[in-house]
Amino acid sequence: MSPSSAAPGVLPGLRESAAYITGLGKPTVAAVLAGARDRGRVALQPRCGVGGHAEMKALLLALEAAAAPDVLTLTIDSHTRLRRFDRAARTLAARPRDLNGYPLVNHGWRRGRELNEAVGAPLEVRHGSPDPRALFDVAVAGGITSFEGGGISYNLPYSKDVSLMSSLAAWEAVDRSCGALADLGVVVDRELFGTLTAVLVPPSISLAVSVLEAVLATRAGVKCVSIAYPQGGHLIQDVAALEAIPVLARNHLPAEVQVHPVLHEFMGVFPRQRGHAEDLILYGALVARLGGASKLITKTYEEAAGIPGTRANIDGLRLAGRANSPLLGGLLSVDRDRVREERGWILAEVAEIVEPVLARDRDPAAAIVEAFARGTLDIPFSASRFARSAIVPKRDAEGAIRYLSAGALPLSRATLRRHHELLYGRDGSGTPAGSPLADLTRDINYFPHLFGEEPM
Amino acid sequence: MSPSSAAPGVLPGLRESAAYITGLGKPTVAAVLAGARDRGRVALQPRCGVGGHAEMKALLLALEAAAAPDVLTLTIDSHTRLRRFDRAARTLAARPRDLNGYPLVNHGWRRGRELNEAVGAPLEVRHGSPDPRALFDVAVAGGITSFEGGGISYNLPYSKDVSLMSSLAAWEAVDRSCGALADLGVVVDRELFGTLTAVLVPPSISLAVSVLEAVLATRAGVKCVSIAYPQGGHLIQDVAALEAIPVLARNHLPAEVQVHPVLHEFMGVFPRQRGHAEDLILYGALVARLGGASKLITKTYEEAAGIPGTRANIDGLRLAGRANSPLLGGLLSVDRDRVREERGWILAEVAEIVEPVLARDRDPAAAIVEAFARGTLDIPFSASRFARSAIVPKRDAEGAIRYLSAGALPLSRATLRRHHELLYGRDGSGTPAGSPLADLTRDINYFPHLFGEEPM
Amino acid sequence: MTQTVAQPTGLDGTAGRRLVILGVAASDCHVVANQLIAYALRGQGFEVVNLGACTPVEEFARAYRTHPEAEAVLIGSLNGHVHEDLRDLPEARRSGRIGCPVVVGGNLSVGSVKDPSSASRLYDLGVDLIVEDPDDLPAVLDRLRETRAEEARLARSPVS
Amino acid sequence: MTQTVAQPTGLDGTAGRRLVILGVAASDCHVVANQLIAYALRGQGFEVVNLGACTPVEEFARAYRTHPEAEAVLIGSLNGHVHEDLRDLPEARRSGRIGCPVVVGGNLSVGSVKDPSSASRLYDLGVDLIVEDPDDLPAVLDRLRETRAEEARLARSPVS
Ligand code: B12
Ligand code: B12
Repeated sequence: MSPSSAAPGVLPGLRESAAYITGLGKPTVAAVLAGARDRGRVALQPRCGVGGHAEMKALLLALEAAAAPDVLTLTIDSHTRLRRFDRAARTLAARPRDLNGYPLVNHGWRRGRELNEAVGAPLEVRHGSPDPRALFDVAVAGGITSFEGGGISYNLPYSKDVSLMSSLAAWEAVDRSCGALADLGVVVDRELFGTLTAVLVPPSISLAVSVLEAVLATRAGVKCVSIAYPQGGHLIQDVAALEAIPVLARNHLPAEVQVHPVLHEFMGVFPRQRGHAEDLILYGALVARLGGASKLITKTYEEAAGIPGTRANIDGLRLAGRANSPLLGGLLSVDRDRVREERGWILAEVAEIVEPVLARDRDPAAAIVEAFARGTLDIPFSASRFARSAIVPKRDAEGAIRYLSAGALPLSRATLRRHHELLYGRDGSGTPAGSPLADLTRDINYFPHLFGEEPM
Repeated sequence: MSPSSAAPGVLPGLRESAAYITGLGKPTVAAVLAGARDRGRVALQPRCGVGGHAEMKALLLALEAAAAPDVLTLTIDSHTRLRRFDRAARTLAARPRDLNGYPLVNHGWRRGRELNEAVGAPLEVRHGSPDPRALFDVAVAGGITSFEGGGISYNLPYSKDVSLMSSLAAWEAVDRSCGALADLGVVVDRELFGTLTAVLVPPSISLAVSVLEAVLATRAGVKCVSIAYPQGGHLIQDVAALEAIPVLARNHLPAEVQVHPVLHEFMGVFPRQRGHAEDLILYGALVARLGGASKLITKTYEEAAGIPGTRANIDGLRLAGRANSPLLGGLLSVDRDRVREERGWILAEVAEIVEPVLARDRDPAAAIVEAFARGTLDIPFSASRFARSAIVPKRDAEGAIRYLSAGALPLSRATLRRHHELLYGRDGSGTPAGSPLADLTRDINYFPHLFGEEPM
Repeated sequence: MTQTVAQPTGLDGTAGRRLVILGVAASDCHVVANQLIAYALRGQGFEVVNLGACTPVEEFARAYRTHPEAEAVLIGSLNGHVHEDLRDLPEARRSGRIGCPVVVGGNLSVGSVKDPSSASRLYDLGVDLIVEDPDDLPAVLDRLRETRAEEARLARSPVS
Repeated sequence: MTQTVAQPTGLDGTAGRRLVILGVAASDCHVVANQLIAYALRGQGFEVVNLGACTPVEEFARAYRTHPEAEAVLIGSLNGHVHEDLRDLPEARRSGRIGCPVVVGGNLSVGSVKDPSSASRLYDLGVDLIVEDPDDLPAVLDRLRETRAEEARLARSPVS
């Protein structure tokens, strides 16, 4: 991959951008997250991106006016994600509403600044680009202080044939720029997309990938890392996974780096009926609070249908905001013993997965590439040829996500035995009756099914 | 008080009304409540009432379409409540929007039926009439199967100089009609307004008044009683009060009568900011679930400002509806030991208050009149001259509502000592510092204050 | 409502007895503010004839007949019905049956979006002042008394 | 997606090998449905050349060149970009580089309120069929094959 030729306009240098950001007169995302953590609040952030510039500005203004999220988003369109800037340009010119996000590279950094200056909340760019260098440069020039993704998490779920080697190299460049910006006094938050393919992702896979990306990022100079975990739907498991994040940070990352647990409200197949979707939105938000997340990325009751309208987005934020209610202290709780046990297992699994890759004498990027090739690192439902997707996840009787097959992951016998027992019972009596495809489909449609919605 | 001369139109007889209701093809409120209780759901109901008939119909249709409450309401305007039918007629003719509710008597029973037939949910009339006979007759003729109030609870908070004797007599007539309707196969739900004056009402006052009204109602033939308790704001106290209701029903009411605990979302001074109000709305709804309420009457984020618009009412219902989420089982809980202890105290207080009145050889209505005259029954902030309002309520350090002074209530020494200790600490160290007026005002403004809202 | 420290309020050094008539409008039973206002004004040295909830204009007029020295009639209304409830006020003012200033406070229209014409409609009915915060009442009453004293002086002196 | 019991699907009693080309549109990485559909069709006896995520029209055309016996090209699109992603389809159809029916399924416009013109725009681009439920695919493929066989027969017989 070569640097973009399509990115229009001459970009200001890092130093100029850093000065611009410092002078912007609003907090960085990192500062907002630190503030939320200190006050015991969950910061809220919507996804939002539309094609047209005026429409994007109006959307941000409307969201801020009605729901005052702590962080605002520019969600980037799919063409831009894949560096198909000419396609983005064509749709933008012909039918901007046909874009599923804001083509920031095409709009250019001046418009990024305009958006930034229009609202009080700092902005994050959320995308899904295996090679985000052009996008990152425009984002930083636009004064944006948080950038989502990583060389694994924005490759394997988001593209088919970009090699891990090249995506890791591209992201290393981004992370080095973050380091340089930190030296200039601007800490860019780097949110790692532990959500991956979003569907039935076992917590230890999500966290292992994030740990590896965090190690790479902090070695490259990143000073603020948000580790995003996707709500799976099982209370104990989700709280345990969130709580594992600070422990993993202590074990693997330099002490001076800020690390924030982030929850993505359920990222798999959403129920279609509004009330059901709202139940799930509130549930996710409460899980974020119980798990000690610094930030929550919200969903909307239109999730199953398509990119949400402004109203639905506002309503989703407002509903999720209830998780910060001071009135719920006495009535929210979770079985802490079970959380502790589950967290212990999650941490053990993550260690089993990442430790071989992080072995002292190896280049971690090369080790990652090799591990994915051999399947000792893997993700389910990979879009990319560079992961095997030999993992088969399955929900246990309580709905927690387990490994039906762990592929070639280097999990211990004890770990594998536990997953087997949780799925089949100690005596194998819980063996599921349906066909593998039917079982998997039901697990994917877990929430619509739980709410008794008709299958699609 | 004489029967209304202003109630227009000739009313159908009870038998005709009963036949109409049976043929309406929708469940009665009593059936809806029984269904909710059986399914472990909290049924939801908004308050709603506007002056114009077309507007009222549109409001009901909009609420049903967007939020599908289990029960719908006709909230009656203040003139009608006080039998000032001519005033209601004049405002209705000149400026219907100046009415704070639906003047059902003026509109007449045929329009009541029209409203009833327009929506799928059964209707309740919510008002505040010391003498509701004319209103009740029109309501029943309109096919309405739930009627709120009682001879105490719709007198003392709602009028200044209607004697308790006459209001109890008027309500006895209503309750006897309910008995007659039950004989004709139509069970009318009678919701007792334990909310009273809504501001700092000690639970044992609310429940004692409801027990007395329930005893009178069931003796007169009522077969379904909803005992409404107003959320006070303290989790343990509110859950305990709701849980006390079935116990009180067992102790005081015939076994064949259906008794439903109902929670009124916080009825005192509401916070003004939307997010704060929404926190309180959700909190109330969760308390209803935890306390096992069959029904919840919802509030809106416009409560502090004025009668809510349709949108706010819908949003309030939707938010409260989350309390029925199947996803919250694992994370909602309340300290059951503390609830049990608090419930024990509440039950003891209620017994101390009601037992002298219900002593075997007395006419309960006469005993009630006499007790209020002597102050052995009493409510805070009475609008009526027929209660002394010598009770001074106060919130303890946790926010629970206690008796600073119990006036002439026949509470035991143990009860009074407990309240004193809860307010002042065992050693008196917790003595509040402010002036009585400042303290009281702060307690009244508890929620705006808790949320850090500027005093009005 | 926040508390201000109670101050004995005297005008021009004259301390004397100061009386107000207080009540809630005819169709309205909201008495919490009413009771707090009565308590506060008494604490500030006023004599308060509190007619409480559900007080028709006629009842205010009767109270004024008994207490013609009243500095003001203070009427609260929360339920949105203030205009209909004060429908008989113009007549009571015209006939002198309420001969002192009338002050109104509370929630002065139906609905969460307040009616901007509410105030002018009240002034048209003969209301002298609309006061939002009860804490302002002592100062308001001082001002009203001052104005009336001034008017009386002007009426007495033949200048101009 | 619910499962139907896998049935060996043969037309006119002829059992033979049945092949489809499957993939997700060019800008789109959603592969869960894609992988489930491939699995299900294979279970139902189809040979599936699954090109997976992010497949440009050109790549479908190349697959068709390798597999001219393909009964259909099945394209999924979830991200709303189907029209731009199939922009090169008319040319590929015209030139015969995709010579079999093209079936599209998924979420076919951007936004929660679906664009009613989406389907006609797709037909204009040379899409033959839009299918909602993947479970319908075997029946749809049977029908398409029947129609093509019929057309071939008609083309061969000189009866006009
Ligand atoms: C408690 C309450 C009740 C209690 C009252 C008990 C009692 N006897 O006092 C009960 C439950 C019985 C009740 C009944 C009704 N209520 Co109510 N009630 C409230 C509530 C929750 C609090 C009022 C209160 O006590 N506040 C505390 C006191 C200290 O403050 P305040 O009354 O708000 O007054 C402040 C100012 O207005 C001002 N002020 C008040 N009076 C005066 C007088 C003067 C002279 C001055 C200068 C200032 C002043 O000073 C106070 C302090 O800042 C309010 C909503 C809220 N605020 O959260 C609704 C509210 C006032 N009620 C309302 C209504 C409509 C009713 C009903 C008519 C029922 C209905 N249709 O919904 C009935 C009344 C029937 C009747 N005949 O009038 C509406 C008024 C709507 C509007 N104007 O658009 C409100 C706003 C609720 C709502 N959003 O619908 N209510
Ligand atoms: C999981 C998921 C992801 C995962 C995908 C992982 C992966 N590699 O597969 C991740 C998180 C990476 C992701 C990313 C994005 N996503 Co996404 N995602 C979803 C989600 C939650 C579930 C999709 C899914 O897997 N469903 C399960 C499978 C089995 O069903 P399905 O895909 O819905 O398909 C059904 C039908 O459409 C049909 N079908 C599908 N394909 C085909 C093909 C044929 C031939 C036929 C006949 C039928 C058919 O059959 C299926 C069963 O009924 C949906 C929302 C939802 N449904 O809840 C959003 C959703 C599809 N995503 C959406 C978007 C926009 C994106 C992004 C572009 C980000 C953005 N701008 O918001 C990026 C993709 C970037 C890119 N390059 O395209 C939107 C699409 C919006 C629209 N059309 O208006 C949705 C609806 C979410 C939303 N409301 O915004 N997503």
